[in-house]
Amino acid sequence: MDFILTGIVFLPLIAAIVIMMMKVTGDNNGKVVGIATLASVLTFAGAIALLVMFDSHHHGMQFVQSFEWVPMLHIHYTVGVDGISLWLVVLTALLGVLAVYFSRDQKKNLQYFLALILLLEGGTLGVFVAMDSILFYVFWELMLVPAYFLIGFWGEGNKVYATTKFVIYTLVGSLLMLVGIIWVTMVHYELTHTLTFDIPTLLQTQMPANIQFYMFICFFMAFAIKIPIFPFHSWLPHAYVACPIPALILITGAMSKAGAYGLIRFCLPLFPETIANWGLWIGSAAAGGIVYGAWIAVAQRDLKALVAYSSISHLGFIALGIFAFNGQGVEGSVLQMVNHGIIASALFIIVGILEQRLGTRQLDQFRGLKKPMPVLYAMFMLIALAALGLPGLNGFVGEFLILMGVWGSHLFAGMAGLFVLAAGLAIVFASIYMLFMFQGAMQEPVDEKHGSVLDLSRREIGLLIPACILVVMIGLYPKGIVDRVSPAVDHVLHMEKKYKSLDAGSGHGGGH
Amino acid sequence: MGSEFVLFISAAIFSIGSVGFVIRKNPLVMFMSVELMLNAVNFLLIGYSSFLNSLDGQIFALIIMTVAAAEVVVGLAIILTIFRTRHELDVDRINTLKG
Amino acid sequence: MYSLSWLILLLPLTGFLSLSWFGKRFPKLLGGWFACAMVGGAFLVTLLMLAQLYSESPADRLNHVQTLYPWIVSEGFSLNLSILIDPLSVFMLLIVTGVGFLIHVYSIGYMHHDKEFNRFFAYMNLFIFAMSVLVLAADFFFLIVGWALVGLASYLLIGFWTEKKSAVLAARKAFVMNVIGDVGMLIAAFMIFEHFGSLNYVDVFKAAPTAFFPNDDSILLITFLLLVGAFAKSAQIPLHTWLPDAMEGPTPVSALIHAATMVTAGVYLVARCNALFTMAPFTMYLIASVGVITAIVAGSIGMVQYDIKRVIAYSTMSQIGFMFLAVGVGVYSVGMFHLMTHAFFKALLFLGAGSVIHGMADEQDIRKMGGLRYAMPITFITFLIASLALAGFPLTAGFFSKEEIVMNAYHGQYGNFVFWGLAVIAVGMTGFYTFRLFFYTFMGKSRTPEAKPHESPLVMTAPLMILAGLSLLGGFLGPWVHSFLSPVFGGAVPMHHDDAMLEIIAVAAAMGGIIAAVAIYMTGKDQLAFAKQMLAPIYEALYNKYYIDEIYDFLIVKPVKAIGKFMEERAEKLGIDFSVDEVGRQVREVSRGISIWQSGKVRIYALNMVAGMVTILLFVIFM
Amino acid sequence: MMEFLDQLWSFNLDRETVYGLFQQSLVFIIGMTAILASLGVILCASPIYSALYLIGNMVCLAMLFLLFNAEFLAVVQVVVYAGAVMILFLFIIALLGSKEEKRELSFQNFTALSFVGLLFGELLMSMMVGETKPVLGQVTPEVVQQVGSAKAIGIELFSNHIVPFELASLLLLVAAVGIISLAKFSYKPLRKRTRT
Repeated sequence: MDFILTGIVFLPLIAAIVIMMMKVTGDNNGKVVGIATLASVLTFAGAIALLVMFDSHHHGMQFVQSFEWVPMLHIHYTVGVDGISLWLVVLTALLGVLAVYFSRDQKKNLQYFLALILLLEGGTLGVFVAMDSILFYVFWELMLVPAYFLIGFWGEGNKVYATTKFVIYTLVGSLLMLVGIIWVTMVHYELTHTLTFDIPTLLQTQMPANIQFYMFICFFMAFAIKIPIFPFHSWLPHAYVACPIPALILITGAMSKAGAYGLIRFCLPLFPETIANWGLWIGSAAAGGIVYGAWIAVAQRDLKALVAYSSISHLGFIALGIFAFNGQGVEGSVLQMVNHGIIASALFIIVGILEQRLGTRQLDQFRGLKKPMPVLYAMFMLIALAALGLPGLNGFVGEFLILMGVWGSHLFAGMAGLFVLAAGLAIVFASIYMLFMFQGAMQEPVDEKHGSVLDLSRREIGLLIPACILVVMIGLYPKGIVDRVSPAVDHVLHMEKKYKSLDAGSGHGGGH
Repeated sequence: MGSEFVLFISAAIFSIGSVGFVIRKNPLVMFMSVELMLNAVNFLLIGYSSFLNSLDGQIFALIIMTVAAAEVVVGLAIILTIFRTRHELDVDRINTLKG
Repeated sequence: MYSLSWLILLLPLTGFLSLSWFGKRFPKLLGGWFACAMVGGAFLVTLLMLAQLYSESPADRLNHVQTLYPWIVSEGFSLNLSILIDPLSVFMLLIVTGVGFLIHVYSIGYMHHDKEFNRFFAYMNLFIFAMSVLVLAADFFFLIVGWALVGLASYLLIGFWTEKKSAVLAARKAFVMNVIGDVGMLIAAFMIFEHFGSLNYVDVFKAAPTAFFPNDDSILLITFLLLVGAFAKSAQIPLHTWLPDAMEGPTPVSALIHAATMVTAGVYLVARCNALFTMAPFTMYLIASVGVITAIVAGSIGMVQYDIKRVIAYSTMSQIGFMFLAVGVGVYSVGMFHLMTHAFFKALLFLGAGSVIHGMADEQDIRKMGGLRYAMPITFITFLIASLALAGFPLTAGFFSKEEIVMNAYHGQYGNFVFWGLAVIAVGMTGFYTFRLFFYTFMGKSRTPEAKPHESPLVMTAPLMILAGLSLLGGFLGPWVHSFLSPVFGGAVPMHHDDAMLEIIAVAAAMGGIIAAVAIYMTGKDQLAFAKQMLAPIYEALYNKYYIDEIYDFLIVKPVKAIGKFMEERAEKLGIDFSVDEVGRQVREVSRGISIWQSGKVRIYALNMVAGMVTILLFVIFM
Repeated sequence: MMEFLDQLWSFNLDRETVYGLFQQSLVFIIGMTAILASLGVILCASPIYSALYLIGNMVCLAMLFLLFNAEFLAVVQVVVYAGAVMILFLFIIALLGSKEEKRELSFQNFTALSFVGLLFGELLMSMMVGETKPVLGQVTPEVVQQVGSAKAIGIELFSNHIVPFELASLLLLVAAVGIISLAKFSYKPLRKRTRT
């Protein structure tokens, strides 16, 4: 089953290319939608198969497939998953199905829209499975291209500004990352005189202390902008508000996780010393972002902007957990990535449905939709409760683990209480804005003009049901997820350094 | 009276050519200046080919002539096209590339 | 047998799930009776547990932990989904499911006309489930889960009438206030984990006496943070403002959640964590002080309100203040005893009020009632019994429990004269506002002659009668409660203090309150107007609940909104966003500056080329 | 120069010396003429004179080529350059009309002159590098005399330099295609387009 990862990644990409090549006349989009749906569903089936076959006791890479890509530079095409990326792959595949399913209502140029959605899905999956740093970089950039067009062509409002800002901002980071990748490879080359871009090998290299900080900055900037960590978030509200909802499902659910994934994959094992020195500051930024996003969300009236700012807050939780640099924090972050992927995408779907029905997203334009839309009421309530971190649902599990990690973190000693307090404040704010959103939209007497709005169709229920089920399931039994994550996280946090530099002091080994 | 003089003549013609290219506004004359520069180089190649008992210089000169011919032909065609569209030949006013 | 205890959780959960999924397909009354059956079943299972506990010796009754499945395993941290059966949890569950069952039955009559009958019962079952989780939790994590789930149920039920704006706002307020409490408890849980390496009650309480010195910083902080949760849930000052607003929900909800069970969870928490609180005497003083202050403040506000449910709500706050006073001075089982009697008579009072509201066609203002004793005899009698019990009339349930509290406020481990004096004043207030309410509602002549009050159906009055019986006789259960709970509290049984003087003063205070109410409200209007006039400024302050809502609005709500707006407009748009854009703009400006070189003039390009050649040649020649 | 004067002074004139003297003075005279002609190219206001001076310059260079034993290239220079290419120039000038150009000494021209002066100085400096170690080839003038200039070049071209030669032919082909495509399509006048 070596080819399964390759299949998962390339199925959407190939389908995207096929769709782009197809000649579609008029409104006859049936075949296009069919191919896109088929590709995304097959991808998801592959991801489920992956989940079933995954060996949860093994910390290393599984399903590895590798062959030479650029022999001259020793660049390989290598893919593999471990416990951290496994769930992100499954999540992305699921969101891909939802996004394709939801994009059918796109009126404008459906063919290319679907193709780009699939491209985005494939790129994101590629990032999660790539085990060669150059391949990782290629997929990383591949994610950006469809996102650029999706926001720029199909967006709304100030879309060109939003997409330009998004792309340039992200690109600045990712170019720095390219520098970092090459730098790490060169350091490894100097130590061992073998040129390799293989991530597991590179991670076992001890980076010289004097340059570690700069290398860390190279990687960190890319990931911090992608997540985004406060104060690098300024592209997010614009991009999210402008982005069409189906694309947003993937962008918020999967793409923003790529940054956090990169932090865990590269930064934690490569630069433990730098993180030990600077983790407190980054943690402060993340904690600040948690409060900041939540506080601004309280003042929002536009549903999309509200969810966007709440995302900043929730993504801050993820970053905080990662830089807690201990088992609970990182595992909680991985769990919270999955949770946020589910919850935020479901919230955006709800916002999209409301906008389709009512033609507006401003909270003061409508109210009392419970009466015409009882099914949406129930689902919205469940998702909103999960988003505000109600114990018993999934959001809380992640937040609990993260905050527990933060509380026990050695890096945050002294400040941990303050961070947790800030997070607590954000949880209170989350309940305020989520209830404000939910109650403002669904409760109170309904307006005359919205009295006969249609409730969810079967298709829309189908879109929200997976999220509802997962929200409850993960809340009830998080062990299923955490068990697969924790060996890998443990491995990442206690990475053995095989290749040590000279100034590290311990022995003059390392192949001379 | 050997290679120094060849160098001198070549350098002089080359410099004159480059002055012509920079200070003249008529694209035709600018082209002629380019031809001057090319010829200067050709002369240098041939002279040294003779001093060093090698035919390589001559071969290069021959190829440079080919290139020059092609360049002149294309260049003149472009000048002609520009003239057809703009009805003037002042290179200073052909500045669509201005940033 | 203990393994059956899962049924206590499972039955209400089944009720909730089936009613919320298939709610529309259930015939109306069937749904209600189904929900009742679920709660009744849970009650029966609880009785079974009680019997099981009785089959063991008192010392063996502790720490029966039932584990369902491992919930999470992380680095150095693992949690099981498990429940704890011991006398305290069974005692609390008996109240929750027993009173809950009666209120469920009552609701069938009360909610009969509501369109969303089944949804109501689904939420009610959810509440019972959540409360059972809270009570049965075997570790702090599931305590928090239950803690938040009851908050959710409370939120759903307060805002049950979603088309009523005030209800929606009240629900949100309640939820947010409770989340503040949750966060406090969350942090407390982290600290507990940090110090004990576990969240299990069994481990933590066993280790607590040796882990700290009394009044250690960390134990004070832990207990204080736990208290934040307890105060928020139990509506103690300063986190009390949600409770009066919560009366926007249906009356059975107020009876079940905001009188009998959920709001007393704070008391339960303190009793449950007695091993921790014992180590922190300072916190105990804080509990007792807050309790007694709340008792006074809430009682004084309750004296002047006109909404029948709000009066009872303030009375609830006041009574919970008494309970906190009891646990604060160190007599946990007395607090639990008052919790039980309070559950009986306060549920009865609310249900009676509900019956009145039902009979008066949803009228809640007591100024528009009066003379209902003829129209609603059963309600009248039961309401009278409840009022007597609440006021602490001798030999009713409330008399015994309250008398013990007042006595212990002086004689208890942390008791002193101030607590006792304030408690006595609060007792007096209790008598006054209870009978003021009673007189307004049932005595005199009807103030709205057009109203046609009628007695409620049997399905509503039957629970009233049962609760009335319990309110009358429940006080005699005191010794049983103390001995049953004593293993949980380290084997301590509260001593009986023979101090006739204090007892007489307390009873006299209660009687004084009642007599004052009689004097003002039964003898004509002049006294009322006179009293109002004399005490106008105080009256204003009381009527406006000491302006606490307004102060909070000014100090917290408005600044939060303003800062949010400020951050959005200044920090976000003009700060971060602008600076990022400015970087881009500056880059563009610089390139525009550089683009002078890109003049589009061929000759200048050529010149640049020449210059380049010159430079390179210079380099070649001179280097 | 000193050598020449020395020999003149000693009247030690044999046939080779006179021949060498003659050749050197020819190189000198023709080279100077070429420089003057090239000056004429850039200094004449009217392009038609420039073109004529350029022809002169090229013919001079062709004569110099002859003096350096490159008969074939000299012929090519005259036929292709001075002939075909310059005819092309003259055609274009005739087609576009020769407009006289104002001469001015603007800042730009001054800068250009100073830079080029510098460049010229630098080029002259390369003469002072002095004796380098030449890598002499086998193709002495005698060898060329034997086979003939054209044939020698042909052999060289088709043996050692076949790739550049083919590439040059490709270049000519591309140029031809380019010109055809330029000539084929008509263009709208640019003036009507508004600048954005």
